[in-house]
Amino acid sequence: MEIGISHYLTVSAILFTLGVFGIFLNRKNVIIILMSVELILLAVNINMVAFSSFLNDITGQVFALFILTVAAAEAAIGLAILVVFYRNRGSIAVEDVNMMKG
Amino acid sequence: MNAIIQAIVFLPLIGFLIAGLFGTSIGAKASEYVTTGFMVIVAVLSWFVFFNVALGETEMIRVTVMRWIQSGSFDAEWAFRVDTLTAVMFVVVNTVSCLVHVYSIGYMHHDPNRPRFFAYLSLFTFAMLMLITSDNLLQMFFGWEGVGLASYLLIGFWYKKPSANAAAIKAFIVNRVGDFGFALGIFGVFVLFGSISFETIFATAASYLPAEGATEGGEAVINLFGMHLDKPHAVTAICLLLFMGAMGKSAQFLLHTWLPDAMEGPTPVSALIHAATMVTAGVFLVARMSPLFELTEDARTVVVLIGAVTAFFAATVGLVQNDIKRVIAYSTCSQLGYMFVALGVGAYGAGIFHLFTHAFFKALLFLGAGSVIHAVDGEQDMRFMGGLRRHIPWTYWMMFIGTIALTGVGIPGTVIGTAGFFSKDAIIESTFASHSVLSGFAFSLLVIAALFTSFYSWRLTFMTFHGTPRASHEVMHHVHESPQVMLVPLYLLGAGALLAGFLFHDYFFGHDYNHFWQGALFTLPENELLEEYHHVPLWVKWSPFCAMALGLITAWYMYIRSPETPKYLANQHRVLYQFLLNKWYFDEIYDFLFVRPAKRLGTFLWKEGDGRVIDGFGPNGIAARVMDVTDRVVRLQTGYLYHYAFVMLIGIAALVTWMMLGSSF
Amino acid sequence: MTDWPILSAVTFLPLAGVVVLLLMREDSAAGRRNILNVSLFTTIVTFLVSLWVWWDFDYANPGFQMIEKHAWLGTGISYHLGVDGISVLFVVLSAFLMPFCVLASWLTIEKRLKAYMIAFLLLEVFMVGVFVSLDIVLFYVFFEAGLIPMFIIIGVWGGKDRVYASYKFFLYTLLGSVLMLLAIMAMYWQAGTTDMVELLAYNFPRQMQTWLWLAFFASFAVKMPMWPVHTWLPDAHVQAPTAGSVILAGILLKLGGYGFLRFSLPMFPLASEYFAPMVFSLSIVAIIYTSLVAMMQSDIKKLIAYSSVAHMGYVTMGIFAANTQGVQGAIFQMLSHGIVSGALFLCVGVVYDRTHTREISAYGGLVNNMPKYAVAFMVFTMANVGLPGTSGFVGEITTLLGAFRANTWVAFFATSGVILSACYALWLYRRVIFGALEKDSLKSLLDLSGREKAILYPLVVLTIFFGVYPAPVFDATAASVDLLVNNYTAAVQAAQDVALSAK
Amino acid sequence: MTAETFLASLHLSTPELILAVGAMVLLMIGVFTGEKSSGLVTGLAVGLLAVSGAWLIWQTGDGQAYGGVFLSDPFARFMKVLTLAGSMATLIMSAGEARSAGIDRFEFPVLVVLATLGMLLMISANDLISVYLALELQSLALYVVAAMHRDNLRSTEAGLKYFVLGALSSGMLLYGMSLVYGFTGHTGFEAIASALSAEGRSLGLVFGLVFILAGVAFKISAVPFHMWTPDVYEGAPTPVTAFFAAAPKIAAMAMLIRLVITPFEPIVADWRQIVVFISIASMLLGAFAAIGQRNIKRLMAYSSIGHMGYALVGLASGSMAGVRGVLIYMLVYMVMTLGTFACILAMKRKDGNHVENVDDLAGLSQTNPLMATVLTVMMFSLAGIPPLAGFFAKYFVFMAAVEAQLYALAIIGVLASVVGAYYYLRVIKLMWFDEAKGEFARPSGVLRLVYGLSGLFVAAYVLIGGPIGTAAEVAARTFF
Amino acid sequence: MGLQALFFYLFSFVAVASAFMVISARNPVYSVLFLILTFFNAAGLFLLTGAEFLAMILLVVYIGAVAVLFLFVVMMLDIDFTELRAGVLDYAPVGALIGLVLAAELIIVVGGSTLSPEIAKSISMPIPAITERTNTAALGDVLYTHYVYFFQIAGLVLLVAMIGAIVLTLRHRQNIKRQDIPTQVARSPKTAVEVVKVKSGQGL
Repeated sequence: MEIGISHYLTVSAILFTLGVFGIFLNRKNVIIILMSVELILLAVNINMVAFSSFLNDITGQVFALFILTVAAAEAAIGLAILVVFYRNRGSIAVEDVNMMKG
Repeated sequence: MNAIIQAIVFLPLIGFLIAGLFGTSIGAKASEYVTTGFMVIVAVLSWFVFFNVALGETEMIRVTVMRWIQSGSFDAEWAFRVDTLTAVMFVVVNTVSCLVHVYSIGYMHHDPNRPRFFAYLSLFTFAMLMLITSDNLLQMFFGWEGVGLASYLLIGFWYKKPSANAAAIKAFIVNRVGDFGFALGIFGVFVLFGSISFETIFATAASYLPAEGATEGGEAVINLFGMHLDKPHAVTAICLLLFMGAMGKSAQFLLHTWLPDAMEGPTPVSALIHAATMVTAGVFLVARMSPLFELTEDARTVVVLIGAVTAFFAATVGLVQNDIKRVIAYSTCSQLGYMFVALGVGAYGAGIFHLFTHAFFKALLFLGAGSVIHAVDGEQDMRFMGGLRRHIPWTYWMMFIGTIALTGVGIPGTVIGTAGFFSKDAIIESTFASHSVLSGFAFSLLVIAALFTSFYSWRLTFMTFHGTPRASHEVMHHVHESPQVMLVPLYLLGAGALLAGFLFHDYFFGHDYNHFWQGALFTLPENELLEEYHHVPLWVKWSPFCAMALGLITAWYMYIRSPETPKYLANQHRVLYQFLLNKWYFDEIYDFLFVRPAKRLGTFLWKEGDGRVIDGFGPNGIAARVMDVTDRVVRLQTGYLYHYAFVMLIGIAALVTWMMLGSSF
Repeated sequence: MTDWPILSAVTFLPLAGVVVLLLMREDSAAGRRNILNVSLFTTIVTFLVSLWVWWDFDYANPGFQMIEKHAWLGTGISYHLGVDGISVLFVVLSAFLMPFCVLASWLTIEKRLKAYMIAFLLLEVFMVGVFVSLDIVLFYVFFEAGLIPMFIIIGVWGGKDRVYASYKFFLYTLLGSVLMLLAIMAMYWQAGTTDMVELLAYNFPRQMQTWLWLAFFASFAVKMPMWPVHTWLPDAHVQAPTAGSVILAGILLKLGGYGFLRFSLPMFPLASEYFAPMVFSLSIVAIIYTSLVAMMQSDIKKLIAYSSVAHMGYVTMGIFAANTQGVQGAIFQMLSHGIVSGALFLCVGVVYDRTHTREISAYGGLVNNMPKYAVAFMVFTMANVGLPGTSGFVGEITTLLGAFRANTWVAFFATSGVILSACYALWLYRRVIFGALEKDSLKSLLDLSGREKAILYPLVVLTIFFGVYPAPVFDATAASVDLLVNNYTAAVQAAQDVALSAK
Repeated sequence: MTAETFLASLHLSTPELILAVGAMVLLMIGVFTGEKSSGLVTGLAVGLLAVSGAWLIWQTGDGQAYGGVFLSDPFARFMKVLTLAGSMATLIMSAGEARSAGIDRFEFPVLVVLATLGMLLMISANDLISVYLALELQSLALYVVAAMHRDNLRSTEAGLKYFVLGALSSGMLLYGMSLVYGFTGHTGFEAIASALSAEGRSLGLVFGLVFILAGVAFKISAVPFHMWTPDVYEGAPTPVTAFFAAAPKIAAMAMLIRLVITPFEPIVADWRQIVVFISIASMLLGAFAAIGQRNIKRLMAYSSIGHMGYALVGLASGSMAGVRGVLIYMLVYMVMTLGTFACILAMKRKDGNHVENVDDLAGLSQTNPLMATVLTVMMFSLAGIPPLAGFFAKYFVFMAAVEAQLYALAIIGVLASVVGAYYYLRVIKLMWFDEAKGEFARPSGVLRLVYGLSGLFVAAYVLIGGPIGTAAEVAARTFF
Repeated sequence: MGLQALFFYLFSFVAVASAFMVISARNPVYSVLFLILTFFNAAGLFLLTGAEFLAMILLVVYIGAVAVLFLFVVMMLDIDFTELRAGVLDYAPVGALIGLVLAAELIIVVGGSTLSPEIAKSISMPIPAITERTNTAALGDVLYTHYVYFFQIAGLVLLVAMIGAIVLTLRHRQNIKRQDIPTQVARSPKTAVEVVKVKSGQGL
C-alpha cells in the first residue's frame, strides 16, 4: 500500500483532535492547554508539508515555516502572560481563572 | 316665516347660553326672566305658526341653516322642516315649556342653583325643538340625544342626592339602548334610500310598497345581520329599528324602567320632560316616519303589541304605587302606550291627538302634584298626605280637572267631554275598528288599562286630598297654597285639559283631517280608519266610559268608603301585590341580567383578560421568558477557560457536522 | 402658493426652540419662566405656521401638495415631504395640541423643566414629521423617533410605576414597528423605490400584499392600539404626566390610524380586503371589551385610556369599511378624539395637580366647589360618549355608517359600544363630579385658574364647533378620501374580475 | 520581483511602512527616555497614526503589491481609515486615564501602533499567509495589552483567557487554511477563487472554510466563538477595552468580508449558511445575555457581540448592498463604541476611582447632563432607534438581507434588536429616571471631545449620512 | 509495504501515541517531554515528505527553544501537580464524544479525500527537483524574494513577542543593588575619598 496524502492527513487529523481533546481534558492546567495548542499547530504543519509535497508546491513549506516562527513567538507571549498571572494569583489552575463570569 | 321659525328654535338656545354662561354673574332673577321671557315669546310665536301652518293655508316650510355632516353621498344639514305635525309639536312643547318656566320661578324659589335650572330647561326646549323641526333623521337624532342630555342633567339636578344621580344615569343609558336601534335604523334608511332627508325618504318610500300579488321574494336590497331582505322586509326591519329608539325615549315596555326613576328630578321637569314633551318624542318619530310605517303591517303590529302591553303594564303598576309622582309617571307610561297603539293601528291622527291632549292634562297633573309637594314640604308619599283639599283648594281643583281629563270623563256620542275623553276614546275605538291582527287584544288591554287608569287616578286624588290628614301635625301646620306664579300655569293647563279635545278633535282626527295635516301624516289609500272608527258598535263606544266609571267607584269604595280594603287585599294577594309594587321586578331582572353580568364581565376581562392572559402571555410573559433565557445564557459564561474552549469546539463540531450533513443531502 | 419649504418649516421649527432652550438656565424662577415662555412661543408659532399650511391647502386637489423633495443619504431614500387631505389636518392637530401641553405643564413640572420642554419640542418635530413625510423610510424614521422623547417623558416625569410603563410603551411599540421596517425594505426591493407617491401607484403581488399588510399591521395595531395589543396604553397613560397623556392620546395613537390610511388601505388593497373581517372582529372586541373593562376601572386616567382603545376601535372599523363615510369618519374620529381625549386628560390633570391622586374613589362632589371645571368636564365626557352636537358624535356616527354599509353585524356590535361608553363615562362623571362634597381633602379645592381656563375653554369651543360644523374637516379630506376609496374599490374589483375570468 | 514593482509595492504600503518604522522609532525613544516617556510616546503614536491615515487618504492609490499578497483598494482604504481613527481615538482617550488604568508605559502606544499595523495588513491581506501573519501580529500585540496591567489580577486573567482562546482559534484558522491550501493548491485569494470555480466544491474544502470562518469569527467575537469577549472586556484596562471594541473588530470584519467575497465567492451557498448561523446566534446571545449584566464593560461586550451579529446580517446577503451595509455598520458601530467608552472612561468618582457598574450611572442626567445626553444618544443609537446613526446602520444591513430574501434572518434580527433595546433602555433609565447616588469628577477635555464628537456624529447622521453612504458604496463596489 | 511506509507508520504511531500522552500525563513535565517526542516523530514525517529544512527547524526551534521554554516555565512555576489533576475526567465523556465526532468527520472527509490532479498542475511555486536545488536553498530562493513581505511581517511578529515578553515580565525590583557602570566610572577621587583628620584620643 502506497503512503498517500490521505495517510498524512489522517495522522494530522488525529493529532488535531487530540489537541482539541486535550483542552478540555486538562481543565485544570493552563500549561497543558498551551501544549495542546502546540499539538494543533503541529497537525497543521503536517498538513501543510504533506500538501506541499504532494502538490509539489513549495508554498506550503514556506507557510509551515512561518507558522513555526509565529508559534514560537506565540509561545513566548503565552508563557509570559502565564508567568504574570501566576505571580498575581499563585496558581495556574484553570478553574481559578474565573474572577469574571456571567 | 323663516325668521319666526329660527326665532322659535334659537331663542331657547340663547336663553340657555345666557343663563348657563352668565347665570352666576347676572344673578338668578335675571336668568329666570330672560329664559322665561324668551319662552313666552317662543310660545306665542308657536301658536302663530300653528295657526298659519296647521290651521292656515301655509304649506310645509323648510329653512336651511347650515351644513352639517357631509361625507360622500351622506349629507345631513341643519335645516328646519315645519309642517302641521311640527306645528302641533311646537304648540305642545313651547306652551308647556313656557308654563313650566313660569311655574318654576315659583317652585324653585328656594333653590340656589336656579340659573342652572333655567338654563337646563331652555336647553331642553332647544333640543326638543331641534328634534321636532328636523329635516332629516340625523338632526332628529341630535335633538333626540339632546333632550336625553337635558333630561339627564335635570334628573340629576340635585346632584347631591345619590338616587338622583343614579336615576339620571339610568335614564341616559336606557335611552341609549333605544338610540342604539335608532342609529341602526338611520343607517338602514341611508342604505335603502341613499339619503336620510325626509324629503327623499318620503318621495321614494312608495316604491317600497309590497307589490300587488307578490307574496314572497323580490330582489334583496339590503343584507341586514345576515338576512337578505327584499324591499318590504327591509322597510319592516328598519321601522322596527327606528321603533326601538322610540321605545327608549317613550319609555315603552322593556325600556320603561328609567321613567319612574326620573321622578328624582324637580317636579317641573317631570311635567315638562317626562310627561308632556320628551317622552312623546317616540310617538312623534313614528308619526313622522308614518310614510314608512304605513308600508309595513308587521312593524306596526309590533308597535301595537308593545303599546298595548305598556298601557296595561304601566297601569297595573300604577295601581299600587304610593309616591305621588310615580303614580303619574306610570300613568304617563301607560298613556304613551295608548298613543303607540293608535300609531300601530294606523290612526296616526288619534295618536298625535292624544299626545296633544295628554300634554295638557299630564303637565297639569304633574305641576299640580308639584304644588302639592310644595305645600307639604317636599313629601311625596301619598300615605303621608290626605285631607289637603281644604288647605290647597286651587291645586285640588286643578288636579281634579287633570284627573277627569286623564280618565276621560265625557259622554260618549256627544261633544261633551274632557280632552282625554276625546283622544282616548278615539284611540280605543280606532283600535277596535282597525284591521290589525292584534286589534282585539289591544282593545281589551286598553279598556282594562282605562279602568286601572281611572282607579289609580282617583286613588291619587282621594289619598291626597280627601280623608283625614296623615301627615305630621307640624307639616300640616305649614301647608299653604302655592303662589300665583305657580297657579297661573295650572289654570292655563287646566283650561287646555278641559277644552283641547273639544276644540281640536275635528282637526286631529275628524272632518278636517286632511286639511289640517296636509299630508304630514301619511296614510295609504286603503287606510280608512278615520271613517271606520265612527262606526264601531255602541258597546265599544261605551266601554271606556264604563271602565272609567268602574275605576272611579272602586277607588271611591276603597279609599273613601272603606280604607281598610286595600290593606286587606294587599295581604290577601301578597305575591301579586309585591309583584306590582316592585314594578314586575323589572329593575331586579335587569340588574341580574345586564348590570351585574356587565360588571362581573368587566372585572373579569380586566383582571383575567388583560391582566392574566394578554399581559401574562404578552409583554410580562415574554419579559419573564426573556429573563429565563438570559439567566441560562449568563450561566453559560462560567468564567472557566475550558468551558469557553469547550463552547468553541462544540461550535466548530456543530458547524462541521452541519456542513457535512448538509452536503450529503 | 409659497415657494419656501413650508412643510419643513412646520416640522423643524420646534428645533429652533430646542436650540434656544439649550442655551438657557433653569436654576432661577425667572429662568423657568423664560423656558416656559420660549416653549409656548415656539409651539404657538408652529401652530400658526401649521394653520397657514391648512389655509394654503387646496381642497380640490386629491393628490399631494406643497411637495419638497431632495436626495437624502445617497442611497435611494429621499427627503420628500408633502401633505394631502388625509394628512394635512393631523399636522394641524399636532401643532395645535402642543401649546396646551406646554400650558398644562406650566406649574406641574417642578424638576428638569428644560429637558422636559426639549423632549416635547422634539416630540413635536417627530410627530409632525410623520404626517408630512412622503418617503416611507423618512416616515419610519419619524415614526420611531417619537418613541425616544416619549420614553423619557413617561420615565422621568411620570408616576409611581413609570419605569414599567415606559418600558412597556417603548418595547411594545418598537416590537410592532421593526416588522414594519422589514416590510418597508421588502417593498423597496419589490418596487425599487421608497417614495410613497410611487409606491401608492405600484401594484404589489397578492401574496406579497398579505405579508406586507401583516407586517404593517403589527406596527399600526400596536400603535392604535387595537385589542389585544392594547395593554401598554393604560399603563403608559396612567404613568405619563398630563401633557404626555395628551400627546399620547391626542396624536401618537393617531399614527396607527394614519398608517392604515396611508399604507395598508391604498398600497395593499387586496390584503386589506382579505383581512377586513379580522380587523372588524378586533375592532368590535376592542369596542365592547375595553368598554367593559373601562367601566370597572378605579383610576381616572386608566378609564380614559381604555375608552381611547374603544374609540380607536371605531377608527379601525371605519378605515377598513373602506367607503367614503367609513374613512372620512375615521379621520374625523381621530381628530376629534385627539381633541376630546386630550382635553379629558387635561381635565384629569387639573384635579391631579390639586390632590395628587387619580383614584376615582378619592373624588366626589367636585361640582360644588369647581362648577366651571364640572362644565368643561361634562362637555368632554359627553363628547367622549358621542353625544350629538359634540365632535365625538360626528366621527362615531360616520364610521358606524361606513361600517354599516360594509357589514351590518359590525355596525350592530359597534353601535352597542355607544351604550357602554355612556355607562363608563357617565359613571365616572358621577363619581368624580357629582354627589355631596364630603371628603375633607377636596373641600379646599379651587375652581379653574386662569391658565386652566385658557387650556380647557378653547377645547370646549372646538369640541362643540366641530360637532356642529364639521364641514372644514370633511371638506379638507373629501377629495383625497374619494381618491383613496376609488382606487381601493377599483383594485379590489379588478382582482375579482381576474379571479372570475380565471374560473 | 523587479525594483520598479518593489518600489510600487512600497508606495502602496506606505501607510503601513510609516507605522512599522514609526513603531520602532517610538520604541527607541521610549527605551532611551525611560519610564517617564509614556505621554510623549502616546502623543507621537497618535501623530504617527494620523500621518498614516492622511497618507492613506490622499496618497495611496489602488493596486496589488508584493506579488499580489497585499492589496490597496477603496474597500481597504475605507476600512483602514476607520481602523486608524479607532486606534487614534482610543490612544487619545487613554492618555489621561493611563495611569489609573495601570498602563502608563511607553510600550502601550508602541504595541497599539503595532497592533494597528497588523490590522492594516489584515485589511489589505490578499493571501492566506498574509492573513495569518497579519492576524498574529495584531493578536499578539492585543494579548499583551490586555494583560498590560500586570499587577492587576483581572487584567492578567483577561490576558490569559484571551491568549489561550486566541491561540486555539488561530490553530483552527490555520487548520482550515491548510485544508484550503491543500484542496486548491494556492494561498492567494484570486487563485483560490479560480481553482474553486474550476474544480468545484469539495467537502474537505468546505471544512477548511468552516475552520477559517471559526477562526475569524473569534476575532470579531461572534457566537459561538465569543466566549472570551465579556471576560476580556471586563478584565482589561478600560482604555484597552475601548481599543478592543473598536479597531480590531473593524479589521477582522474587513478581513472576513474579503475572505468570503473574494476566494470563497464560488461557494457562497456554503459560507452563507455559516454566516447566517453565527449571525443569528450572535444577535440572540448579544441581546439576551446583555440583559443580565451589571458591569458596563461587560454589557458593552455583549452589545458588541450582538452588533457583530447585525453586521454579519449584511454580509450574509453577499451582495453589494450587503457589503455596503456592513461598512456603514462598522463605521457607525465604531463611533458609537468610542463614544460610549469615552463615557465609561469618564465614570470616575471625585476621589479618582473608576467605577464600572451600570448602577453607578444613576442620576447622571442631573449631575452631568451633557454626558448623560451623549450616552443616551449612544444607547438609543445602539438600540437602533431612528433618527440616530445606529438605525441607519441596521437599516442598511437588514435591507441587504431582505434583498437576498433572508427573511428569517431579518425577522430574527429585528426581534433580537427589540430584546436588545431592553438593556440599552436600562442604562438610559438609570441615567434619567433614577436619583443620583454620587457625582463623577469632571471628565477630562479629551474625553469630552471624543464623546461630544461621537454624539454629534450619531445624532447628525441624518445630515451627514449622504457622503458616508457614498463612500461606503464606493468601497463596496471594490468587490462587485 | 515499502520502507517508506514502514517509517511512516512508525513515526505516525509514536507521534500519535506520545501526543496522547501529552494530554493525559499526570505530570506536566512528562507532558513536555512527550511533546518533544511528538515533535521528533513529526520531524521524521517531514523528512519522509522531503521537507528537510522544516524537519530540522522543528528540531532546532521547537524542541530546542519552545519545548524547552515550556519545560522551563513548568519547572519555574512551582505547581502542585497532584491537585491539578483532580477531577480530570468530569467532562471527559462529553469531550470525548465531541472529540470523536470531530475526529471521525475529519478522518472521513479530509483523510478520505484525494487531491485532484488538476490542482497539482496549476500550482504557482513548484518545488525544484532535489537534484537541482536542496530543499533549504529552494526555500531560501523564495523566502527572501517572493515572500519577503511575509518575512518582514514575521520579523515584526517576533518584535511584538519580544516587547510583550519584556513588558510583561521584566521588573525593576526595588531594594536590589545593581551595578551602575556609568556611575562607577564617573566616580572621582573627590567624591570617592573623604579625608578626615582624626584627632587622637577622640576617635570618629
